[in-house]
Amino acid sequence: MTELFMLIAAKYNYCLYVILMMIGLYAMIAKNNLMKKLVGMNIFQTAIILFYVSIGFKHNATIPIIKGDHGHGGHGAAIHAADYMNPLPHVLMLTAIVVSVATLGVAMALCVKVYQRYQTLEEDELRMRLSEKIKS
Amino acid sequence: MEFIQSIKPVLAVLIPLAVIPVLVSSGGRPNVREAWTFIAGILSFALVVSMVPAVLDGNRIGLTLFPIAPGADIALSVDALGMLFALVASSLYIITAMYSIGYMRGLNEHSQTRFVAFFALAISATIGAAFSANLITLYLFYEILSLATYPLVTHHQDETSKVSGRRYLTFILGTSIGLVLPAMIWCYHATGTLEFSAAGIFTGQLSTPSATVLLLMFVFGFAKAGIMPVHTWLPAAMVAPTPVSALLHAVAVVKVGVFSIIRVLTGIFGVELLSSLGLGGLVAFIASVTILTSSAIALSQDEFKRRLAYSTIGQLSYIVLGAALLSPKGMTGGILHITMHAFGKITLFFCAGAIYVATGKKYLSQMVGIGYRMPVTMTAFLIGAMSIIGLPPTGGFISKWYLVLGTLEGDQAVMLFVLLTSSLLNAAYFMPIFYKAFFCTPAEAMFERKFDEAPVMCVVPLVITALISFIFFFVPQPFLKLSTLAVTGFTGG
Amino acid sequence: MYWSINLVILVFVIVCALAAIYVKDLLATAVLFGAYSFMMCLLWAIMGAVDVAFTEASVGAGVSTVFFVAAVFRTSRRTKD
Amino acid sequence: MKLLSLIVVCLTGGLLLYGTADLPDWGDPNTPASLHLSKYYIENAIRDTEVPNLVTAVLADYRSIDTMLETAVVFCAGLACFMLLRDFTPKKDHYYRHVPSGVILHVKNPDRQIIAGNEFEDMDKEWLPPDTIIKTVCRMLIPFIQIYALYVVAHGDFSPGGGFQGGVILGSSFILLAISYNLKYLLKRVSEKFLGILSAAGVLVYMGIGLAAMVLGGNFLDYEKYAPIFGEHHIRALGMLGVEIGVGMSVTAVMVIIYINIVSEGKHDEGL
Amino acid sequence: MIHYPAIVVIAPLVGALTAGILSFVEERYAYPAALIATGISCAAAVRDLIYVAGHGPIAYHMGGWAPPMGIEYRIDTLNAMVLVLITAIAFLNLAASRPNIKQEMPDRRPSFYAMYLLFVVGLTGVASTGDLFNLYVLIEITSLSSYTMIALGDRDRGPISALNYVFVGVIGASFYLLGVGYIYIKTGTLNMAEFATMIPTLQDSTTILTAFILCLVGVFIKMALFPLHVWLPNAYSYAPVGFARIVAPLMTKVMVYVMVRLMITVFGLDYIFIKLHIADTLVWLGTIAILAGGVMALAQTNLKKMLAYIIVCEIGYMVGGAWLGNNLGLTGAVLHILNDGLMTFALFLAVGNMVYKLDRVQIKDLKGLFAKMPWTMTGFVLAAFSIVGVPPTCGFFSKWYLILGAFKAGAWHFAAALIMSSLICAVLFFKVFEVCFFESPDTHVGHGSDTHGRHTTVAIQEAPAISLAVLGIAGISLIVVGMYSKTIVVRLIWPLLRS
Repeated sequence: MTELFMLIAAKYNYCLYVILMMIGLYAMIAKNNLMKKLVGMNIFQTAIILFYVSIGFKHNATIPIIKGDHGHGGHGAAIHAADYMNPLPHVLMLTAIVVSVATLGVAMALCVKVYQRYQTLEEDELRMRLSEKIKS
Repeated sequence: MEFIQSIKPVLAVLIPLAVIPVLVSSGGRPNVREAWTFIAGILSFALVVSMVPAVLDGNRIGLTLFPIAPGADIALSVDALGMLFALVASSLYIITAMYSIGYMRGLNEHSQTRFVAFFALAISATIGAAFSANLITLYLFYEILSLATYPLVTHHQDETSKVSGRRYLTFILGTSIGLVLPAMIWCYHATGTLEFSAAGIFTGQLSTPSATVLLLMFVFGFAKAGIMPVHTWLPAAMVAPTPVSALLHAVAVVKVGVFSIIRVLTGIFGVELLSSLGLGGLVAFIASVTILTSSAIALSQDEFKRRLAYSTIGQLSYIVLGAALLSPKGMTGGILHITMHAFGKITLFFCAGAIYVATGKKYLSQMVGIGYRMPVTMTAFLIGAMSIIGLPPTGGFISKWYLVLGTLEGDQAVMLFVLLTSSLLNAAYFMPIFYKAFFCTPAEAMFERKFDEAPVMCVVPLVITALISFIFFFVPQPFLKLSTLAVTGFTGG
Repeated sequence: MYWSINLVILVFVIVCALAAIYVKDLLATAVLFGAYSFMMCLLWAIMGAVDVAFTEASVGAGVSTVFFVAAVFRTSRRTKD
Repeated sequence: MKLLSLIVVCLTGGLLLYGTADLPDWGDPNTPASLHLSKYYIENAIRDTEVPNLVTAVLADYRSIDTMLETAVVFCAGLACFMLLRDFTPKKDHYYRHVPSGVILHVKNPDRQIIAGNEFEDMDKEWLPPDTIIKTVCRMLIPFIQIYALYVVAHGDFSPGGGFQGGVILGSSFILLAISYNLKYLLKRVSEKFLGILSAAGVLVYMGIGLAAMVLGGNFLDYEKYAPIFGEHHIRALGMLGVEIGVGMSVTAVMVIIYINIVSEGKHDEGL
Repeated sequence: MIHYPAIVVIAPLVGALTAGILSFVEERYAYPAALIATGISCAAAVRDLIYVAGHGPIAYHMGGWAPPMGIEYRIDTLNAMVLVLITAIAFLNLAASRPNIKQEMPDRRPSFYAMYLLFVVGLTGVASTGDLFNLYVLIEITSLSSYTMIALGDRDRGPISALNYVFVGVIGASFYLLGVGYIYIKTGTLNMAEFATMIPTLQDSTTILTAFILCLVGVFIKMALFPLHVWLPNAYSYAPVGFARIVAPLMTKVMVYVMVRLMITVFGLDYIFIKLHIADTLVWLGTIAILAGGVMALAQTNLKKMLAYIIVCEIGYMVGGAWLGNNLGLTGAVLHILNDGLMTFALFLAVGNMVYKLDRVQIKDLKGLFAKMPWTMTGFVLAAFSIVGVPPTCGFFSKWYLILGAFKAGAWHFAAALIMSSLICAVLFFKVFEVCFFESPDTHVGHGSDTHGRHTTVAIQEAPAISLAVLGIAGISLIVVGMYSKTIVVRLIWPLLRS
């Protein structure tokens, strides 16, 4: 039991991201309203970003911008990797955020278009309209 | 015995294929179109004939076209058996082309261009199948033939032909994909090759039960051979115009079926393996059941072409039976029967078509007394029927003679009995037609006693084929030579 | 040293996420979503991912929320769940 | 459906937790993730590229193709919103407001239009006068926001920020203008055509820098090859700046395009 | 310095941006720009293929940074082949679909070309990148452009299908991204080749297992493997013709390529088949996909929907084949990527021609089509035979390798499913042919006992010549590729599997 607790304590960040991701995924699959699904989609994506950012975190390290005295090709003190956060996950997540906002924009445009045509954003009502259309 | 690299077999296959675009583009001018058909037929036939001497010397002619997988190429190779079949098919193509001009124009059929184009495709595939060097090539041409025949069978595009077309496809395509393809891949998986060879491709990898299953998959898989119970497509396919029934369902398509079975028996399994496993008897048994049953059914058919179809089913099984006897004489007889039956049966179909063109009658019960109106046709009919029954002086007698010798050679009295019974049945379903055509009281006769034959283009071909059937009795060469050569090749003797 | 703030904000994030999903008014959802994004941005800033936090602040909490509001303006605020 | 989704979600969560068991502890500086690539970046990026912001260095140089494609994604989103929503069908009814008096005219015949000059203003049905306080505050704020945005774009090499962030901020300053006045007011100043061309041109700038490097004999996006033209000093930083400007252009334009199309359903009327 | 790997991806992107700008400036030039861009891309891909077949893989370092620091585009025979397929189809389709695009999209056509090219950028990039995260970005470009295009199709159903596709697609891509995260946390690298060298030491890690499963599930969602296929039929059948013709043949196939790449290059066959015991399960999944796809296709009354379900069925071929665990099966799967791409392309070309003339492609609307559109139908028949697996079309040969692989692995159920699906496809297509062949469009004149020759001749109403020409090229390539399959297998596929 204590082992499990230790495990969770050491990795609680990872565990919480899993919870957040489950919330997002659940909203995406189970929610009836398209806009809610979009919110779920975004939560899902930010959860993944949180996971990546957590990978990049190091205790006792600072932000990944090299301090002034090293700049300009200076060969002052050596740079230690342990002093700076891992920049690579940050880079990846910058890309991921932009991709997610692009997806959000397209999805929203689609929602607006669906609403224009069917005057609703509820999935069950949409399904009903569609089957009516097929019958008529 | 040497292998000659040559492009001739490829050309023989390609010429009918290459002429198709020309046929389609000259669709508006029927005479030009028919001329091209003849040119293709004659060229192809000439190419085949030009290879005869070399084959008779015991050589093989061939070419590898495309490698597909190691040990399985698309390759052509001409041996005696293939040569015999190709000769029959390509020569009869010319005659049928002539006949179909008479028939199609006589009936003013629609879509004639499509008809001749697919006909050419079918004949190309048939020659390809005859020249195949291995199972995969054979399968390729077999499938092309199946599909090329479909628009011919359903030429009339009405409800009946739709139903028949469905049945045709279900049986032909269903068995070839469902049975032959897995069987073929099984062979390839077990041996790594699909090349036909006299010794067979299996060298002890096959237990008796699996060999039996494999053999049955092939025998029933090649449904074009019309082994019962996968024969029902053939009577159904009789809705096609008569030239199709004549060339394809008496010669090309069905013979490709039996040809494939012979190839598998002799080239894939090998005579030796089959006799050591005792599987020849099994095939022979299946064939003889088909022979007797189909002959009996033929007796009860009133539609002329359906009766011929059931007769064909029986006769095809003769060939299979001959091959399955595994004795040299029997196999010779079987292979020779490919030729003899082809010429005999095509005559009969021509007759049926000619009668239909001239009088519009399809049913035998409506043909009483027709002999006086169409004496030439009915005389040809007599010769054809005699050949099928196996009576001298026609070619059919020779092949049946060898078959009978084969049963004696193999000490298979039961098969001898089957052969004789079935010959009697053959006579029983053909002779009454002829009898009623000529020997009926004037009161019974349904036609005026006035000479009124079908168009010349219909009559000439059937006279020719009847004459050839007749001549074969006296000059069975080179077909007899080819069959004996083929059998020597198979038995390694 | 960070972990206590970190944990508190994480809890906030989850609360905002759940609220955004369960509230029955889409405009409120949009606003809660903005809050969620902003919390997330804080979290990342704490973890030293300044660039990511900056982007999330401008994209997630800023523009995305505006898009949401715009879309809600053009469709409806009503939702069944 | 709810039950099914709950099962799916729990399965996924279970799988992820199962995978988590083997993960290194959170914040441990000695994980493989921190020792391999990132160690190289932290220790060598400043030497290789002379850019202190590691994120920018990796983003715009080591993994520059990623960023280019991501800008393409943004462009794609803008184009998508334009294609999906843009509606060119002319309005049937027209409303005009006489500016001096505030009288509103409703013209039902689409053939009879008033040329909206100084006196008359073309407007929508649900028009509300913009709030003066909001207008004034925004008018004062927007220049600062824009200056700040440009700073963020330009200073991405040294401090947090860069093309994306700057572009988004610049874009939101335009959006703010559209919200505080109305959409037409924005479109009069920044035309749709301009935005469309800007969104593509941004990526094209990025790609042009890459292609020119190719022409100069290097690989795609190899800024080092500009050294003969611009000198050795800070050549990679310069390349990154150029690239960031491209990104900024594209992102700005796309943010505005998405907003104007969503908020007006592609009709480009007065919007929110 | 060989720049072709970069040019393959960049040329369409330049084209897309140019078309994007031209759509606001001078609409007329957007189409030529797009055509030239895909043409250049195609030429570069062919050049790649020739080079790779002769000299071995090319590694192109983007930005001049050697991997793993920078991003590498790595071209070996497998992706060179896939790239040629993608770019050739993109180019040909652009040529063939111009009339359809004109008909379906009177306005915003230039934007359509830009979006189309972005889609091509995504596909070519996915097929050439050697970096796990770069792959994600490229998958997103592909998805984003296809969401848009699908929404532009059918006015009623398009946006809804696209929205469903968005949700499913985002889940798929996010799963993949998560998988990459797990890989990164364990290894610290994102380069495929470098990761492959690390995997032997990480075989027992549950994280790597999770990463593998996540990546695989993500890819399965994107490729529409059977239980995850629900988005595909609607999306593909409601897309505009000009786009359906490229998305149907390529999207799923490229995802299969990603799966194969993950298997042979990233995780390695040793890890997958020796360490993990999931191969059997996946072969079963493939089997089920084949049968389910076939059966559902039987139930369709719309030709496009039917073809969409056939795609689901074909995905089963490739997944099952790849997971058989022997070289033959994998060869079959890779060969089928190529062949299925071509067959589906030809089928959708033909269907597009039908749509151009008929507008609706309910199967019952196709009466008398053989008489009306003989050339289109010839192409359709040829492609259909290839799907059924009739020699000498290429479909037969990949099926041949797949069944051989199934025999070798003892996966009888998979072999049986393959043969069953051939039969089902035969039934499916002949059902269509019967309608086209037997029922004439106008007054049907029956063939009574004596009424030969009364069939009315129907005036030929064919699709535009350019569409037919492309259909002809596609049809011929079906046979040519079939004939040269041994060369393809020996020269392009086996070197890959041996190494």
